[in-house]
Amino acid sequence: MTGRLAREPFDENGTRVPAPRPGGHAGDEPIVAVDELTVTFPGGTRAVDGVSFDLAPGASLGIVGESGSGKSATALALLGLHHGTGARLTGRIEVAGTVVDDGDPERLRRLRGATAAMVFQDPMSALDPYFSVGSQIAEVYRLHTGASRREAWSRAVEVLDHVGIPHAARRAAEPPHQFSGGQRQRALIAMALALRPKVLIADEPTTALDVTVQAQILDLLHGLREETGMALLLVTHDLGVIAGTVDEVLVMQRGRIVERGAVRQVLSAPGHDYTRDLLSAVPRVDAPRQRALADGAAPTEPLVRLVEVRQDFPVGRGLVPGRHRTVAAVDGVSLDVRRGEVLGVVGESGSGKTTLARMMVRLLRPTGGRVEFDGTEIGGLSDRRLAPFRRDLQMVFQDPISALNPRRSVGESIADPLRTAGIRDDTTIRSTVREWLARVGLDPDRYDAYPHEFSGGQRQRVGIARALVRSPKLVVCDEPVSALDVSTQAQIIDLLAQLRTELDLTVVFVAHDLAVVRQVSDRVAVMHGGRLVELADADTVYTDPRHDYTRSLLAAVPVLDPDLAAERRAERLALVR
Amino acid sequence: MAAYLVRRVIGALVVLLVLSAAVYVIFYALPGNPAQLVCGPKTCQADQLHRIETELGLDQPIYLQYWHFLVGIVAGRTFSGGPTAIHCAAPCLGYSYQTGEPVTSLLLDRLPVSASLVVGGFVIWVLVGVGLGVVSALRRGRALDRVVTTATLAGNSVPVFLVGLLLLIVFCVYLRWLPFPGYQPLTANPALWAQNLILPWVALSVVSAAVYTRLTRTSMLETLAEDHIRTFRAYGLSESRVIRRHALRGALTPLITIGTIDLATSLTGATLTESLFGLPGLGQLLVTSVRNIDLPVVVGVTILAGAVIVVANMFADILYSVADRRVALA
Amino acid sequence: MSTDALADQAGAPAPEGGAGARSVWRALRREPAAMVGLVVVLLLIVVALAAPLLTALEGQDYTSYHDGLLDSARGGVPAGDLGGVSAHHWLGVEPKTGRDLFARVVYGARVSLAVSLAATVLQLLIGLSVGLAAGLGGRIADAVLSRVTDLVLAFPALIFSIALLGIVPQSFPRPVLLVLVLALFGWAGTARIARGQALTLKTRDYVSAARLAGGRGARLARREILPGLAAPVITYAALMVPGNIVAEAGLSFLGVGINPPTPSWGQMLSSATTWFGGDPMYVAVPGVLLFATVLSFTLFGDGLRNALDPRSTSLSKRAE
Amino acid sequence: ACGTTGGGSSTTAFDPKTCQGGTLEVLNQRDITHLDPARIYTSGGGNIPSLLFRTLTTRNRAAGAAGAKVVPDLATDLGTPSDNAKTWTYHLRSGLKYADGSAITSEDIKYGIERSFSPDLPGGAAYLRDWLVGAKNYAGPYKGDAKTRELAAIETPDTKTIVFHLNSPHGDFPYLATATQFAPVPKAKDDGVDYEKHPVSSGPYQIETYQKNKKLVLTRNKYWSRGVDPQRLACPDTIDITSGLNPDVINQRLAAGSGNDANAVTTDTDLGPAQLAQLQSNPELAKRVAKGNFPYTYYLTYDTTKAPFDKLKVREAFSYAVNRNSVINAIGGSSLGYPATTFLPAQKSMGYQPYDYFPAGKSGNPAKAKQLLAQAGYPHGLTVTLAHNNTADDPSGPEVATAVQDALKKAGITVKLQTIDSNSFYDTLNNPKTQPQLAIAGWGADWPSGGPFLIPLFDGRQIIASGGNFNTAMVDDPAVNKQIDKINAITDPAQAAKAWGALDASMGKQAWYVPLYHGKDLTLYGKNVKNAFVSDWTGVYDLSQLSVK
Ligand SMILES: Nc1ncnc2c1ncn2[C@@H]1O[C@H](COP(=O)(O)OP(=O)(O)OP(=O)(O)O)[C@@H](O)[C@H]1O
Ligand SMILES: Nc1ncnc2c1ncn2[C@@H]1O[C@H](COP(=O)(O)OP(=O)(O)OP(=O)(O)O)[C@@H](O)[C@H]1O
Ligand SMILES: [Mg+2]
Ligand SMILES: [Mg+2]
Repeated sequence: MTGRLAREPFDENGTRVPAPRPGGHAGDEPIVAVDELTVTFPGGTRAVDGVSFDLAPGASLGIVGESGSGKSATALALLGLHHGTGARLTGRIEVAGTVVDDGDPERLRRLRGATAAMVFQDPMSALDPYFSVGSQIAEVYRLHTGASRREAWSRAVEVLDHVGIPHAARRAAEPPHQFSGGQRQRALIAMALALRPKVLIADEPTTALDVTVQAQILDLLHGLREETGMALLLVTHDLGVIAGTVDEVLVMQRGRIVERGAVRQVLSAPGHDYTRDLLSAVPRVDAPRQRALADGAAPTEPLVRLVEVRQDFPVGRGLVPGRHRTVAAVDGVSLDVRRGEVLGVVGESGSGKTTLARMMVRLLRPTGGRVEFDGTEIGGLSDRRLAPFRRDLQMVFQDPISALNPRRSVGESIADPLRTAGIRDDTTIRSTVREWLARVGLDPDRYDAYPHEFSGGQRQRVGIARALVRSPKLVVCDEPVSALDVSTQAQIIDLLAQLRTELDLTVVFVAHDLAVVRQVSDRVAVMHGGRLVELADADTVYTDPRHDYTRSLLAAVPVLDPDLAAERRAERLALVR
Repeated sequence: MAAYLVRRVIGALVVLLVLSAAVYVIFYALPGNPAQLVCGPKTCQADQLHRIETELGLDQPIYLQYWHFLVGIVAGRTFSGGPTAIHCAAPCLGYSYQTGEPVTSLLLDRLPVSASLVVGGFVIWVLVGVGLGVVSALRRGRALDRVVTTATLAGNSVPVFLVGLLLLIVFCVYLRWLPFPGYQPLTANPALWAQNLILPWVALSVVSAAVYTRLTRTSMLETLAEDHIRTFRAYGLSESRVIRRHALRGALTPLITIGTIDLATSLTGATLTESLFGLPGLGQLLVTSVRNIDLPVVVGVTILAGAVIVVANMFADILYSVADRRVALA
Repeated sequence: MSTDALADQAGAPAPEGGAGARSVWRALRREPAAMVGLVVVLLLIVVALAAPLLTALEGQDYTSYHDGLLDSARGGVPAGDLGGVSAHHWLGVEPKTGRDLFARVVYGARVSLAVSLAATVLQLLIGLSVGLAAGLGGRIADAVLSRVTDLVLAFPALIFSIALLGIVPQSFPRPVLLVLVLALFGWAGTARIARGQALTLKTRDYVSAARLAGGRGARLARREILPGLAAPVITYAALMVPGNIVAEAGLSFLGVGINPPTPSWGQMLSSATTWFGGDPMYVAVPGVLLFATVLSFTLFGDGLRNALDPRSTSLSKRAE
Repeated sequence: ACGTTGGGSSTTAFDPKTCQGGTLEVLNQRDITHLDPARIYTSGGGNIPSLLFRTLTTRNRAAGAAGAKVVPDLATDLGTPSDNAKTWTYHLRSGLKYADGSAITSEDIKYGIERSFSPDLPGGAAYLRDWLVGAKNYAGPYKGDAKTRELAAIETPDTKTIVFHLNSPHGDFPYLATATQFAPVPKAKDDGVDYEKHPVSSGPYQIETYQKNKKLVLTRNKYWSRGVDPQRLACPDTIDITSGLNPDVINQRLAAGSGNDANAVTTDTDLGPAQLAQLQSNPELAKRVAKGNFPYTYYLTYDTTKAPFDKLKVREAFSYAVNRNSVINAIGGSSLGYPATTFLPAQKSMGYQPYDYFPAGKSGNPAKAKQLLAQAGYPHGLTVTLAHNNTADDPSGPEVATAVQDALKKAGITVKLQTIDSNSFYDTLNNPKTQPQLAIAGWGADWPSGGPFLIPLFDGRQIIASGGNFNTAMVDDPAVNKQIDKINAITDPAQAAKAWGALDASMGKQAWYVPLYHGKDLTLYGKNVKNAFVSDWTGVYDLSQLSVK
């Protein structure tokens, strides 16, 4: 069975119609009312420029748009979270009857969490590293419900279980760094859901989730809306997610709303050029990959060879002797990465993709097996012995924010590989870096800006530029485009393709977006539970999946047709019941 | 963990070995002759001096003295220089040149005093220091911040001796709220113990709190800039709760290291406070024994101090990795 | 106007670090407290440098005894109010000797500032190097360096200093000896802080990223870790300065340090402690200066910390 | 203890008949070094030891110069000299008992002296070894055979008589007999080094409890009475001695006098300069200061056999150049010392004869000094190194050293300072091999007589090349040596004193030392304390005479 991307004609209704609001009451006062909001950052960047919209109780609104168009800035403004950052806001925001301004911190505090909850775009760094995930959820829950410690803890375990964290009871006691990217993202969603808020503001809540888990999460949100009448503001770049989840959609570009309407209408009959561009750039999972990127040359000798590699992480408190447990994040994986190919890696959230990627570039020392690079075993090399290989092994990190030093300008971060390569001339370095900033679609003049001044997608592109600037032989990209809108995504993919031809680059491309993976990869590896369950030609994997898990993945690919999406959801729910 | 502990214990033993050897070497280079000091202040006969030297083992080469010392620790040793042979059982640190008391009992005698002083003071200075640090971070740049900063730094600039003397004059002479302190064992009467130690505690705290206030304030500001703080603000945690639960934890990690160092070093280093308040603690013991070139006592105190520091730092490392589970014990 | 400056610079290639330093300086200038701190520190340094000039202006020196100005029957306390303040002795005179207090603090600033600053710098250098090497190096490096740190902490500095007094020839330059001894015993705190922070910071992704970028050893430490621990270290260092000023006095009293009659604040202050009732001026003069030094270093340190933090509003404001 | 009547009683005059009762608190810095009389080195039995141990003779409990007299204690008189003061015979009073009720015999005194020769019990002064016949190699009663265990120089013809045989005349023997080595020790109770854990008291008090460096509590010895001891009053029932206190705190407590501190005194803490500054503003406090003159001289010393100090002119120049005023100010002003131009302090018992051969006035005479230096061949001045110790406020400490430095500078003498650690200062100074070029030192006598004051510093036969040498000037003048022997034989203290004074006055012309000042002592005592007089022997009030009632 193949995934089907909805391209059937949409509802051809060109005018704005009130979107159906499940569980909502059309006549109600809006629960979120934004009027002429502008957000200006210190330095003069006007990130949001006169945005107005309403959200009725129980309704759902999607915000899509270009990376850096002000989506997150808008979302943050709804809970007054720009306070203290030096950003200047004008306009008026009212959420659940509360005017959001700096006036009364106590009023704001009551609004936050209980009435309106937020899922942040950067899940990796949004959790307190010092506390267990469960206790953080429990703390928030206790604060708003006055529940006992025990109740709060079991609530935390319950919601973690809801968002699909396996062994939730045990994992609740683990600190965030033992969670994979997708697991952390789900933990944050769990935190929001634990409170049953009236409004949920979710900023790219599924960027790190594989399609099956993503579907599960979206179903959960849907169920909650039906059950509690929660209103949903969903910021995402994934049009498939939009199609399946929201009724109404706003399209943003450069801080302004360029289009708004019922999701059906916007997706089928986009009114604005930008929207049209977006839609046309959506990669399709059912289309054979573009030869432009994958040249399909005859199999070459391997550049990287993994032999039975494994990674066992110690878990648990570890202080009590004998109570030492380990968990196998990667459990004996053997595979070759051929010189010049693009190897796609997909798999369940928490299946060990990031861990595998880190071992390939030897950021992690495998606890078992061998990693060979270009014929040399590098798995056990010391830092010093590894030095000569460093320039050839690069990685794009899954979490773009924590991978950038907050105290160094992005230009300097990108320049780092050049400097360690021995380039001393600052003029050369500056111009090279500026050129790379432009290549990933960033403003070269932002060389001296710091990471926190960038949007999620922009940071991701900084990471990509840094990985590529020194022309490595191998670049392992861990979810490199997860935070990018489809057009920027396309730009990055083109860039990779171009470099491949230019530099004989070998790419390992970890992603959860099956369509993107299909578009870029020569071969695709599927991971599940720390093991490699399938590895084959990209087309073969997509058209003739061998493993059950691969099949369920393909079945869960979101579609761009809201009706079809609803249909599928119903099917899934029927299966569960 | 077990392997870690074994490694640390071995490391600790090496430290103590080097430490005691270093003291022996330095002792060799010290001006003055301990036998002369034992012998008496004015005329001391050459033969008397010689006898004392033999008795104290000072006639032997320094490496032999050190060797006997080590053997004494492991297996005990017998002193036969004096009129009667004395056996000193296994962890034997020898006898004071000056008073002839066993070093171990001297240490055991002084340790409770120093521990009472330092641990109590530590609790106060950390609580006050961290508390004021939090306040000044919260009110950063405002008047209260400036007042706290100025006040703690003023405390830091005044010699502990002066602080103590002023406290004594104010509380014991003018207000007469407290008697002039002297050490009372905790086991005998806890209330009296605390009453006698309150002024020394306060004196130590006034002088030491500044570091904690300043470090707490700084680390707090650093931690408050981290992303996860925003999460909890967004979930309606009050600013004070965000600070107490989420910022403080991160902010306190650098304090763990400084705190253990202060705690461990002031055990033998709070000399002035001990002297001023008449507390016969280890600090005073160290100073007098250094002054008297009383090698066994100096080595004893040094080894005790070393052991405390090694243990405290190990404790700090473990605490650190408990507080921040990303940090592995190595 | 600063907008223009920035615009100019944004396009032009700026040397590495240079841009950072310049923007830090710009940010620093926006911190009034930091500027006050800096000005006071500079003023103190100028006073120290200009000591001969200032005392010439007053017409006194720091060694001459003035018996006539003391009340010998009352323990040698300065005769007259405020510790003998007069047109000839601007801050009065020292009890027991009658030496001019102004001349002594002004000259004392030389020893105190030079020694404590040099010692602080050295302590920071050693402490940071050892701490970072321990935190970032392998298990063996960490074990060895951490134990060395323990050793230094437990080392009986007093007995060592007394031994030094006997060993080091009198001709050895005393300030150098002082700085060396202070540095030798004073770096452990910094090392422990640095190590602890390094252990935390090295688990961050951006450090991994820097490793991938080829960063290793000192370079990695300097670029990725050091900025992250700048804040606690700056704060701590600001307090090390007065600590060293006081410690200098201790060593000097032992005879390892500056020989009398050369004055230093620490020595003055510790001789003065018992005089707080009899001659408050004697305590107040060095005390206030020491306090001013701590306060200004702290204010400057706070400002610097702020300026180094790209998230702080003062730095973001730079382009306004 | 005083209750409501306490306030009243403190204003009543002191009456020895009704002074008994109460607890005297003693606040001290240091603990007594030893509780074994063999190991105590003190002048005249010290303050605390003489509460526990009686000796053959003792100091006269009287104020001022009268207190510098020696009087009988266990003995009936000051001893009968014979054989040109080479044999001294004493008889014990009757009815003398230890605190355990047993009788004190002359054998016990002999035994007490013998055991002080044991190398296991060092600490006492060396006079006995030097003076007693055949004592040079005696090693005490613990080792050797029956013959060598005893010291033949001491005879006890009966239980009440004791005879000492000296190898040269010593008119000062009655003074020596005040030392604690002359306290009786019952042989049966002696267990060597452990004796100090349970010394048997012969004085008015006995040890109730003792914690080293913390507390010593003394209570009455019920076998002691004023009838057998004419000297000690022993008014308080209990004497509670706390040690390990800080000097500033001791003075604060005595001054404040709250609670038990009203009954407090100290025996080792003088008022410091800083406290003196405050004294005048508080007349009540000023009344509670005991003033004493413990005979002590501080001086500048150099080796007169080495250049440039082998030249009399140079020595004279130094004597002219010093500024005694600034030196005295440096130690805390005129309340704590007075200028010294003679070596002997201004006390009759010492035989003081005033002289000032090199009048430097109050603040030195640099012009005259320069002139003398020029004559000595140093027209451009000279450079010397002055050693001092590293204890603040010490007479040999940095403050005095810089005062001297400043004064000599005016005379064209450049003084370089050298710090020596305090615990080895005298070791270094008193060893000719390490003796610094110039140093500030102090000397006090073991008893108030000219002999012990002058002999160690001026007797050429006392120069000890291996260390422990106090004749740092290296004076070896046959005339002086001869005169010393002559005076030693004088058994009349008054006559001897006169002779010592004359000797001092004659030696002064040589400027072998440069006397700087003599010390004075000021000690506070508590509000309720009475009879706090000070004698010239100890310089501090006597615990055995104080009353808190
Ligand atoms: N603190 C800041 N200082 C200066 N500029 C900022 C700051 N934060 C964000 N910006 C800029 O504001 C714009 C909007 O950012 P925002 O995070 O809202 O984008 P976004 O729409 O969420 O993008 P993405 O999809 O990439 O997350 C971006 O151009 C970004 O560079
Ligand atoms: N440091 C760690 N300590 C303990 N367990 C860890 C650690 N890092 C990862 N894990 C666990 O290992 C498993 C694999 O993690 P990994 O990050 O490789 O997953 P992933 O495939 O990248 O997932 P995602 O798509 O969600 O990012 C997860 O179950 C995770 O909880
Ligand atoms: Mg965003
Ligand atoms: Mg991952």
